[in-house]
Parts: sequence; structure tokens; C-alpha cells
Amino acid sequence: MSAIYGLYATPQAAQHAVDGLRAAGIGDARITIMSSEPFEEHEFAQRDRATWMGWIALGGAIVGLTFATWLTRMTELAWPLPTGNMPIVAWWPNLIVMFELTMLGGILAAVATMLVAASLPRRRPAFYDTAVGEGRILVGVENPTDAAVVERALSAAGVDVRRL
Amino acid sequence: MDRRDFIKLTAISGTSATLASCGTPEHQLIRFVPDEDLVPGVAEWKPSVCPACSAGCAVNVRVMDADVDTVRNGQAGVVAMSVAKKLEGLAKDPISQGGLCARGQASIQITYHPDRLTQPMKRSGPRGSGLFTPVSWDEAIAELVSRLDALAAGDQKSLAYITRPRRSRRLALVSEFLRRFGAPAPIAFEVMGDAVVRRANAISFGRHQLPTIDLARSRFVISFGADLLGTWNSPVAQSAAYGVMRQGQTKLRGKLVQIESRMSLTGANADEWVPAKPGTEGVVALGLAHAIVANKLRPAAAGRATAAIEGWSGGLADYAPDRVERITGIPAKRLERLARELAEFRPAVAVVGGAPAAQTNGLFTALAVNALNDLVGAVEQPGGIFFTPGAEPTPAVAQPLQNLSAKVLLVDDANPVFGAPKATKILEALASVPFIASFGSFIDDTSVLADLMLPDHSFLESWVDTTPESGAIEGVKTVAGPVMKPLHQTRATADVLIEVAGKLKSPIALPWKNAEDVAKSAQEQPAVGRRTDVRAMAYAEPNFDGDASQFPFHFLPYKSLQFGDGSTAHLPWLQEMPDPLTSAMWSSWVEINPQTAERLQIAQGDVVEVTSTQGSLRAPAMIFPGIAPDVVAMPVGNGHEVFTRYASGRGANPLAILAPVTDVETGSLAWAATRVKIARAGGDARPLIMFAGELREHPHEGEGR
Amino acid sequence: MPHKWGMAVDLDKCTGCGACVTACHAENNIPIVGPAQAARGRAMHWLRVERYWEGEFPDVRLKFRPVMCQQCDAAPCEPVCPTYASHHTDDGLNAQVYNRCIGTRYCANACPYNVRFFDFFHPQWPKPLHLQLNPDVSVREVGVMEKCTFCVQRIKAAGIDAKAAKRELKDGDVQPACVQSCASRALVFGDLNDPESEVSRISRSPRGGKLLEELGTRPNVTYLERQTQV
Amino acid sequence: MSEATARKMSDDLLRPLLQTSWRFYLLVAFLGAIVLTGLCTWAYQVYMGFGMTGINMPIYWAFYITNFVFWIGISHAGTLISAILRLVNAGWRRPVTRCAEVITAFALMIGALFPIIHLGRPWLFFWLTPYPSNRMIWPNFRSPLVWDFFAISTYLTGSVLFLVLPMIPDFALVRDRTAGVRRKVYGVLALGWQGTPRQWHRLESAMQIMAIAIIPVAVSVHTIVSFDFSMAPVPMWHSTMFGPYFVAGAIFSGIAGLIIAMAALRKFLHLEDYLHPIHFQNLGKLLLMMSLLWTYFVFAERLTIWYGNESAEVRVLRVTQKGSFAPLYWTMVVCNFVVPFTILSLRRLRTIAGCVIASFCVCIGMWLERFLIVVPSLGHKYLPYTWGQYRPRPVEIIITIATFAAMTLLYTLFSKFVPIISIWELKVGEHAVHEARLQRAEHAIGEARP
Repeated sequence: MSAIYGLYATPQAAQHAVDGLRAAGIGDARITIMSSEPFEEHEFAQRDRATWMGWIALGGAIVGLTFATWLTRMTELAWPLPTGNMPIVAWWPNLIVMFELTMLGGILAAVATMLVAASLPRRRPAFYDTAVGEGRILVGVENPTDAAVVERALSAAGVDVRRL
Repeated sequence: MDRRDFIKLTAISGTSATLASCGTPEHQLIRFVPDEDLVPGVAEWKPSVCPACSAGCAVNVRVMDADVDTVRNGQAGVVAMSVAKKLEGLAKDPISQGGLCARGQASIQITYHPDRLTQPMKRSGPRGSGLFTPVSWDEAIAELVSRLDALAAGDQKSLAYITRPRRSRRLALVSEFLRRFGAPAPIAFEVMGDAVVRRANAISFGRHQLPTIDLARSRFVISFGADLLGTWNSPVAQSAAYGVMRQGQTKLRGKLVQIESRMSLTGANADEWVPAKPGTEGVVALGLAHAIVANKLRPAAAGRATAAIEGWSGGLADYAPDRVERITGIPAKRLERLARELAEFRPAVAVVGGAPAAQTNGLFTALAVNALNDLVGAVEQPGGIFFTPGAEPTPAVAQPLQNLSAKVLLVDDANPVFGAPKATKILEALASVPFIASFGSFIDDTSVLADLMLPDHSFLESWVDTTPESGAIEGVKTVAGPVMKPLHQTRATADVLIEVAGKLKSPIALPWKNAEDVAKSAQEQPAVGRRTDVRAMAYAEPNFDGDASQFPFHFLPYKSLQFGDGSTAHLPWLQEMPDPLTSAMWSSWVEINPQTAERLQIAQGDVVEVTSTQGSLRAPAMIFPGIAPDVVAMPVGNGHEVFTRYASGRGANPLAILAPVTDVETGSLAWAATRVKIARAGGDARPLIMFAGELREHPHEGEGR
Repeated sequence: MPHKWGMAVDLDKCTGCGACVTACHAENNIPIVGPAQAARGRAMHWLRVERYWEGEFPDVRLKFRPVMCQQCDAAPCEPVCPTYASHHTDDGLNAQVYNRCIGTRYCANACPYNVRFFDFFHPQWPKPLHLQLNPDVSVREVGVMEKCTFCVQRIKAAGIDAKAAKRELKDGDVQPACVQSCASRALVFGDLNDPESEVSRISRSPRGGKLLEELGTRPNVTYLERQTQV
Repeated sequence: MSEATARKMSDDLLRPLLQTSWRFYLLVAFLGAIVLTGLCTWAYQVYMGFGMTGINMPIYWAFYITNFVFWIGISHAGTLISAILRLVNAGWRRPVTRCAEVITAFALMIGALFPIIHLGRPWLFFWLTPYPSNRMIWPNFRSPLVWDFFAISTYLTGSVLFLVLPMIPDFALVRDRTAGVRRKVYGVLALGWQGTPRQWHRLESAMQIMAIAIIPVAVSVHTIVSFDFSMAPVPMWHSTMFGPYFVAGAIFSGIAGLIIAMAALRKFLHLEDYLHPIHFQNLGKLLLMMSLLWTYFVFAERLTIWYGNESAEVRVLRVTQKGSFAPLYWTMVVCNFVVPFTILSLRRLRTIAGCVIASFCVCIGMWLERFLIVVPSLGHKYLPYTWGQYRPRPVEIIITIATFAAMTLLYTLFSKFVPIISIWELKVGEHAVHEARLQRAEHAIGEARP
């Protein structure tokens, strides 16, 4: 693969570069941004907010609850041993196990979703620059069709453009 | 039933776990062929006789097969044989009636004791070193025979035989052997025995034996120091009857009054516990008699006053309640009330035993109680006292041990070194005996001095028989064969004696072939003596050894429930069984009244030194609410110098420091007539091990929040 | 109708002699822990005779109370066990399955009567003491809880014999070791579901009561109060 | 925020990872030795039999269960607190969260060890796990010990994830700023993190959801630990308020533990620029609040029993307050109330040093509190004949000490290999502050205009 990108010291500069790319008619989908912190308050960092994670977590919780209900009932009935004059299927104690497994379900579901959605884990990405670790913000385009335009747009903020 | 159900069943049965830890004999090389036919896993029940005390309870022994490590003609290996598993009272037996006391049940451990002697041995070290070397039975018997032959030349008198009190034909065998050999009669060594009571009964009723108390039909029982339910006479029979007395009779509940200065197990179960000054119990009895006579309470049903009371009737006037109160410390009112109850609750009975009879005026006390029984018509009457017919006669015991001048001494399971006060110089006496042979199964304080060990079978391995002196109204004789084959290379003492008799230079022909023959043989009925005319004894102040100012406390040793006279101190079950009154285990202790302890700043468990004129001992203090402030008590049983891994050097022996004072009339040891002083001592005694946490059910109840 | 095993203890007959304690040791292979461990409070007595002093000299009294597992209907020790080692059987026994016990000792804490005992070490029987061991009762290994079983092995055996003889168990067929040994017959054992059985009869006595009844454990052992006449 | 500050931040926080002093090795060796001793002691106990401990009839639970409750309590420092602060979006939390969450993870691991150590047959501990262990029987879900298993495993899983997820971007940072082996290792740990907006958003929302889920779990965990006691009909155990009482106590001791840890980090890793007195101030206030809450609970418990005057319970009350346990009891009161209250309620004393002293007291006090809950009650149940005493034996003491060493050791190693303060979150924080400052400046200029 190939890529053209610029490294910007400040989020303002990065924002400017993104705007430039957009002006040059390059869609958000094709613009790659990398940073060592979220920069929530900047427009360029606002993309890809939408997620189903909450609902999936809820689903996981429900799965956990169902499993717990089944587990407790099944095991108690599999070999009904009376203890302390309690009913064989004793709901009060079972509720505790059910609660814990519900929560566990939710948590695991959320984490799984996060990993999948953020496409983690994976081997070291091809398109990356350790300068990001230094605090620079990377704005670039993967496999650019019209390199010249992209280059112009990125260098507008006055940084040297790199190629990959 | 499918696997699952089966598993459920076993799981539920609650007793399914590995038998890993009971010594599987797989590692053994040789497996001998069983010489008896066994049904594996099936229990048989065989009768036997409990050896723990002289009450002679018949027991029912559960027998099952087991792999036994053994030696067959010098080769070690394993053989399957049927072994005893558990002792229970024999339901048919009028004595035990199916019950059995702790000591009885634990006595199975005598047979299986890890330190039991497994074969004859000869002393190889200096006397008392406990060093012995195994010898064959032939050698051992040859040795004994030669020793006896040495006496044959006119010195027969210096053969002595000490046995523990037995009510079995074995005693007849021994007596016969000694008689024909020309030696004095056997000495029955009884620790804290009842010779005085027997003598009193001989005087009052012409019966030289302990009475059988018909508690079951009695409504009022007044006991003068006799621990009916614990250690005195025939505890199992008496406990059984006690159960009936309490709740077995229709609409009636018998009342029990205990007169003693230290609460015994019986005192603990009494409705009234009346502490009287030690040595004055006889006065209490006569006080009651006087009150009954003076107030004309004597029931007509009691029949004609017989000799036993007549002898007193003259002197009774001296026992007016107020005087009795002065002497005994029992309020006159209470005494009169008790007298009334004694007369009104029919049938009523009085019992005497234990400490009151072990004073210098013991015989007086015993006779006084007999008189009281006679007065209330309790003699040979339902709910009164009876004399079991046909009992093996008890040899009269004086104090033979000091002037023991024997050349050959045979010790038959008796332990006088432990049982007799140091002051009797018993050790010195034994040391002067050139040759001592012991038939006992263990190395104890006495047999450690022996030159020759001829270990007897355990009771489960040999023929046993008994004709109890007391415990049932009708006569009882129990004979039982061995319930199991011998574990070790031991021999029945009866057989040994018979063999020895035959091997003597001038052989003695005994009328028995072997131990079985002895056990089965009938006894000649003892002639029932006539009552000798009763002398009215006047109350003599009890004498106590030690000056009251210097030795302020009465010292009261008592037979412990677990160990009795100490002969079962080597049984681990009994060592670890919590003592009923104190919950102590593996210990001996000094019982002190709480106020006294507070006054002397002695706390529970502090080591105290108890000093008499004869010596001193150390033991931890036990705060004991049920004892008079001027009395300290100690259980007998622990304090053996040598007595297997479980009892050696454990605790202290109260008998050791007793003064050699005797009952003036009978000359038997007055073991309750010693005075002592106590003091806190730096503690090197074994700690007090107790099972109980608290003394009372509602601690700090009185205290505010 | 299944059995419901129960016991009645007549404190007016009980003398506190401790025969039952030894009988229990003999029947149930209860190990002896020795003086050192006993001093640390590890002595094992499935059945103990509690004694309590009342009053002060000279008006002092002593009270005995044999306490064994009360085989509660609503046993607090059962539900707390994570492995069902402690559970209730259909004939009303509070069973302890030794080989399921992992030794959390929770049951012993939950038991208000403190009648559960723990094997702190591997039990030892110096030879030949091991020959006395009762083959009908398992020997517990280190780290497990043990307790009075009402001599379940005797109950089972009696049941099997009755079955073999094609008859029902009748009152008195089963006697735990303690009951058998009691000279004064203070202990009575039997089926509480059989209103005619001796134990049922005695349990109905006006003197009868349960130990720590207020805790709602519903024990199957009834204590008949001691009487006194003064 | 200037690039320079960002770089300095990274440098400071990454220094411990890149440079190692001899002191570190010494410390690790020392702690490691103690932990090893502890493990050997445990092995010895298992080999010889549980009788090596001081446990007896009737005191079947003592030191080990005390430690169990104590460490589970300590674990309530991290995840719970940082989750709450995250939800209320308290800015000052940023440098604190990670070093707090680490405590949770490790304290839980150590605490969860004790139920196994205290088993009579520890080699069968896995019978607690939900599977048909032996004879096809499953665990008994009515047993509080099984609840413990579920609660602790859930809490542990949650806490570890809650700790690890925000570490990914920092790993990426280390990856970018190192070379050689470290680069490879951290490269793997970074899971190929790029820092695209999508990744950032997913991370944020995952953290949000977990923060919501973990709080009730944390509360449930210590409630269930308290159920281990309150389910049993034991005097002074059988109490309805044990749940909240234990949770409060847990957070109490947790914060104390956190303060101690932070102070240590600040000193030894030279993080003065990041862990400011204000952090200790705030945590100190929190500690003060919990101290008061704890005192309130103890008072409520004691008063109810004293007033209610139920004999068995009053007996236990008596032994703890007047009897043989009185010295321990009053030490506890001093450590948990008197000292923290006096120090933390006075601003002058609420310094870092002050907070640390208070925290040490609280740790001691809370350990005693657990001990005093477990032992006196067991020693004084309903039948006085069975009352008993307890003395710890060497094995228990050694193992207890070893767990404290283990905690320190794990913490040291962690701070050696992972940035103990979440760098990216810190940057965000600084950034926000920076922005805010700019805005305020612009605002001021605007107003200045006529």
C-alpha cells in the first residue's frame, strides 16, 4: 500500500488539514487520522461516534441472566438435595448468582464489542508513524488516486508531507 | 437401581470415606492361614466379664474378623482372625442390665494397648530400670519353679501373693495353691477399699459384704458419702436402679439426699446435697435416728426394732438435734425435716461408703448408718438393702504390706506401689524381696520392680467368671469363654500356676486341669454368718493427721470416674474423656472452694503445692464450687511413675502423701483422715486441660450492662 | 411413611457419668488427639455431657446435659456447605458426607450447638489399637468435618436386617451406641413419625423441651427437664 | 498544551520503565524472599495438617478469614472509586485512577487466595467451581461461599479489564518511544493501536459502560463477603446491617490503602508534578467521611445490641468491650476514628504526611475490626460450655505478613513495567485545563472591549 500524510503539532493545524482535504473533494471515509489523545473537543475527532455497544452490552447482560437462571435451576434439580429446610430451587440465594452473571455478561459483551469495533487486536499496522507517539497528529490518505491534490491540501498548513 | 441411585444412597448414608489410615497390611510378606472359620464382615456377639472393677458386670462383645499382625513360631506376618470390636452391657445380666460404664467400655483397649506385654520377660537391668529381655515360657516357668523350690525347705511361709480384688474362681485357685504350698493366704490389695463397711455389715447383719441397695423400689435414699452413681460398689447396677427410682416408678419420684463434704457425681444428682464436717457423718445418722425415735415417727411398717438399733437405743439420747448441729454443722431444723422425710417417704434406705467410712471412726459411722437402716425397716425389705447370696468371700485385709517379709512375691495385677501411701514404706518392703514375679499385662509402678514377667491373657482372650458381691438381689454367677484368640504370646495365669504346681520338686496336685476348669468349677457356699451382738459404740472424735493450725485443710482423695483406683489410667479413651464434674482431660488437679481460692489468691490452673506431714505434691488448681471451704480434694488415678505411654509421669498421685492412720477398730487405712496445707507454687506441673469453657450456664448474669 | 429419627434425653435420669461419651468413641472410630492437642481445644467428642454449676456453697447444684448433634429439621449447618457435604436425608438425619467435605468449617460456625468437630491432623491409632476400629464406620482423613450421625450405620444395618426378614422396623430395633450404653436409660431413640414409639411418647412429656428452641432450628432431640424435691 | 509539556509528561512517566536503579532489585529481592517464605509456610501447613494453625473448636475461622475480608476490603479502593469519579467526570481523578485500579486487581487476587489457604483440604478447592465435581453433584448455590466465588470472579474480571483497556494507548506510546526488545513487547501489548477517532470513541464508551456495571458489582462483592457471616446464626454475626457496614468499611480501608500507595509512588517515582497535594487533600476528605460513616455503623450496631440485651449477643459485646478482647477493640476505635478524625478534620494537619499517618492507622484498625468480628463471636456462642480461646500460631502470622509483602511486590513490579499514571488521560486533562484557560482569556478580552 501507499499513503500520503502530514504530521501536525496542534489540533488546530490538523483540523485545517482535514478541512483542506475535504475542500479538495476527498470524503471523510478516505481520510485517516491518528493521535495520541482523543481531542474530543475538535470537529475532526467527532467522526465514528455512533455505536451499538450499549445495546450489545445489554444483550450480553440478558444472556448472562438467562444462563445463570438455567444454571442454578438445572443444577439444583439435577440432584435435589434438601438443606436446612430450604426449597430445592431457592430463589433468594439464586438471585445473587443471577445478578453477578448478568453483570459479567454485560461487561464481557462491552469489551468484546470494543475490541471488534476498534479492530483490535491486530499485528502492527502498516500505515503508522511513531511521531504520533511524540504527540503529533497524523492526517493522511491511504492509496491516494490523485497524489498531487492530497499533497497540496496537506502541505497547506505548512508541514512537510511524508509518503509511504 | 442404576449407578446414580446407588451413588446417591452411599452419598446419603454419610459414612463413605477412605479407610486409608487404619494400617492396611499389604506391605506384609507372610499371610498365615486363619486357624478359625470366619465370615468376613459379619458381626458375632459373645459374652464376657468386665475387668474394670470388682462389680463384675457381664458384657456382650461384638466380634468381627480383622487382619492381625502377629508372630507365629518366630515369624512375623498377618493372620485373619476374629477380634473384639466393642463392649456392651449384657441385657440378661442382672448387674449391668445392658448398660456399661465408661471404664467398662474402655477396657477393650486393655487388649489392644500398644504397650501391652507380648511375652514373658526377665529383668536385665537394675531393679526399677524397666529393662527386660524376652524369654521363652519354658525358661520363665523354670525360673519361677526353681525359686519356689528354693523355699521348699521349710521356708514356705515366705511366699507372698498380692492380687487385686477379684470375685472369681481364680482366687480359689490361688488360695488353694498357696495353702497346699504352705504359704500364707493371698493378700487382696484394694485401693480405698470398703473393708470397714463389710466389717460393719458383718457386725450388724452377719454378712461380711457390701449391701445391694434396692434403689429401684426406694422412695427416699440418704447416702452418707457413698458415690452410688460414680465409683462405689456396683455403679452400673445402681445407676440402672437410679433411673427407675427417678422416673420409672408410677407417679412416684424417689428423692436422693447426699451427705458429704465434696460433691461427688452422686451428690451432683441428689435433690439435697448436705455438706457435713468430715468424720461426723455417723453423728448425722444417729441424729436422724434420735429425731425419729424421739418424735415417734418410726413407722409401724418397719416392724420390730432389731438388734442393730437396739444396741444404740440407750445412747441415742446423746444425739439431740442441737448437739448434732454443733458437731456436724448441719442445722437442727434441716436435720429434723430430713428425719421426718426419712420416716414418711416409704420405703426409705440409708447407704454408707467412701470417705465417711475412711475416717479413724469409720466403723462407728458405718454401724450408725446400719442402725438407721434397721430403724426405718430397710433391711432385707423392698426398697431397702439386701445381701446378694453366694458371693465369693472377700479375704479380710489388714495392713499386710509394711511388714511384708517374703522371699518370693507373686504380684497378680495389683499395684500397691501406686495404691499405698509412701508412708507405708511399700517401696522399701518390695525392695527387700529377693524375687518378684508379676502376672500383669503392663509395666506399672509395681511390676517395673519385678524380676520376671509372666503376662496374663487379657480378659477377652481367656476364661472369665465372677460371682458379684453386690448389685443384684438374687445371687449371680457369670462364666464366659474367650471371645478371641490371644493376640500375643501370653498365657492364662491360672494355667501358669497349675503348670508350676505340677513342676515343683514336691508337686502339688490342684483339683483343676486348666483355666477353663477353674472358671467353670462351682464354689463352696460361704456359711451365712450370724450377727454378732452389737456393741453400742460411742461417738469418738475423728482423728486427723496433721495439726489443724499448721495443716488447715482436710485432704480428700476420691476415686476418679475414669480411672477408679488408677488401674485404667493407661487407657487413652478414659484419659481424653472429660471428667463429668470438671471437664478436665489428661490431668490431675486439686479441687478448691472458690472463696478459699480467692482468699489464697489461687486462680484456675495455678500450680499449687499440697503438703501433708508425709510429703507434698504439685498439681494445677481447679476452682470447684461443690466443696467445703476447709476441704481440698484430688482425684485418684493419675500420677503413675510408670504406666505405659499414656499415663507415665502424668499428673500427681494423692495417695502418695496420705498419712498411715487407720480406723481404730478394723485397722484399715483411713484415707480421708489426712490434713494438708496448700500454697501457690511456680508451675512445673502439667497444665490443666479442660474441655469446658465456662463454669456456669449464664455467666456474668448478675453484673450490670 | 419414611422414618423421622429422634432422641429424647431425660435429664432427671441422666447421672452425667459419661458412659455415652466413651460408647460414642468406641462405635464411631473417633480419634484420640492426645494431651497436647486437647490443650489446644482439638479434643473430639461427638457427644459431650455439659455440666453447669448453679448457686454457691453450700446451696450449690450441678446440672448435666448430654449434647450431641440435634439433627435439626432446619439445620443452619446444611445450606452453608458449598459442596453438599452436609445435607438432610429423607429419614430426617443431618448427614455429613466426609469425602465431599473440603473443610471450609462453615458448618461448624453455623451450628449453634457446636457439635461439629474438625480433623486437624491425620488420625493415628498406634497398633494394635487399630484392631478396635469399627469396620462399619469410615475413618475420617485430615481436614474434614465430622459429627454425630445418630449411628447411621446401625440404622442402616437394622433396616437391612428388617428387609431381609421381610418386616417393618419396629420400635427399639435401632439403638445408637450412646442410648445402648446408658445404664440409667436416660437416652431414648426411635421414630418420631410413629406416635406410639417410646421416644414419641416421652417427647410429649410436659417436662420436654428443645435446646435453643428460640433459634428455630427445630431439633429432633427433646430434653426432659430435671425435677427436684427439697 | 505545548508539545514540550506533553513530551516532558511522557518522559517523566516513562522514566521508571526505562531506567532501573539498584534499589529496585534490592526491594524486589527482599519482598520476593518474604513471599517465598510465605509460600513455603503454606506448603508446610498443607503437608503437616491444618492443626499447624491456632484454629480450634469452636473458633474455626480466624486469621485467614480476617485477611480474606481485609484484602477484599482493600480492593474496594480502586475500581469502585475510579468508576465513580469517572462517571461524575471529576477532573482530578486522572492521575489517580490507574494506581487505584491496580490495587483492586492485586488485592482481589491475594484476598481470593485465603479461602483456599484456610481450607482443610485445599487440594480440592476447585469443588467450589460450578461443575459436577464428584459423584456428579454440582456446588450448592445456597452457600454464601459459592456466592463469594461468583462475586469475586466477576469483580476480578471486571476490574482487570477496567484496568487494562486504558493501558492500550499507553502501551502504544511506549512502543513508539522505545526500540529493540521493549518495542517488540509493548508492540504486542499495544494490540496494534493507532489512535484513530473510532478507536478512541470505542475505548471511551467501553469504559463508560464498565464504569456503570462495576459499581453495583463492587458493592455486591463486599455485601456477599458480609453474608458469609450474617447468614450464620452466630451472636453478633446475624445482623441485617452487615452488608452496608462491610461495604463502608471496605471503601474506608480501600481509600487508606490508596493514599499510602500514592504517597509511595509520589516519593519513589518522583511524581510530585502529577500527584499534587490536592489529590491527597481530596482523598483525605473522602477518608474522613468514610471514617465518620464507619463510626456511625459501629455505633448503630453496638447500641442496638446493648439496648436489645439479647443474652448471647450481649455476652459477645461484653468480651469485646470489657473482656479479653478489649485492648484490641479500643485500639481499633482509636485507629479508625480518633486518629483519622483529628488529623483529617483539621486543614493544617491534612497534609500528605498527615493523610499517610491516618491511612496507616486505618489499615491497622480495619484489620482489627475484621478480626474482632470473626473471633469473639465464634468463641462465645450460645452454650458457654463450648466457649473457647484463640491464639495465632507462627504459620498464620508468617502467611499474613507474606501477603502484605506480596501486595507491595506486585505493585512495585507493575509500576516498573506499566506507566503507573495513564499518560493519555493525563494529557487530555491538561489539555482541557489549557483550553479552559484560553477560553477564559478570550472571554476577558471580549469584556475588556468597550
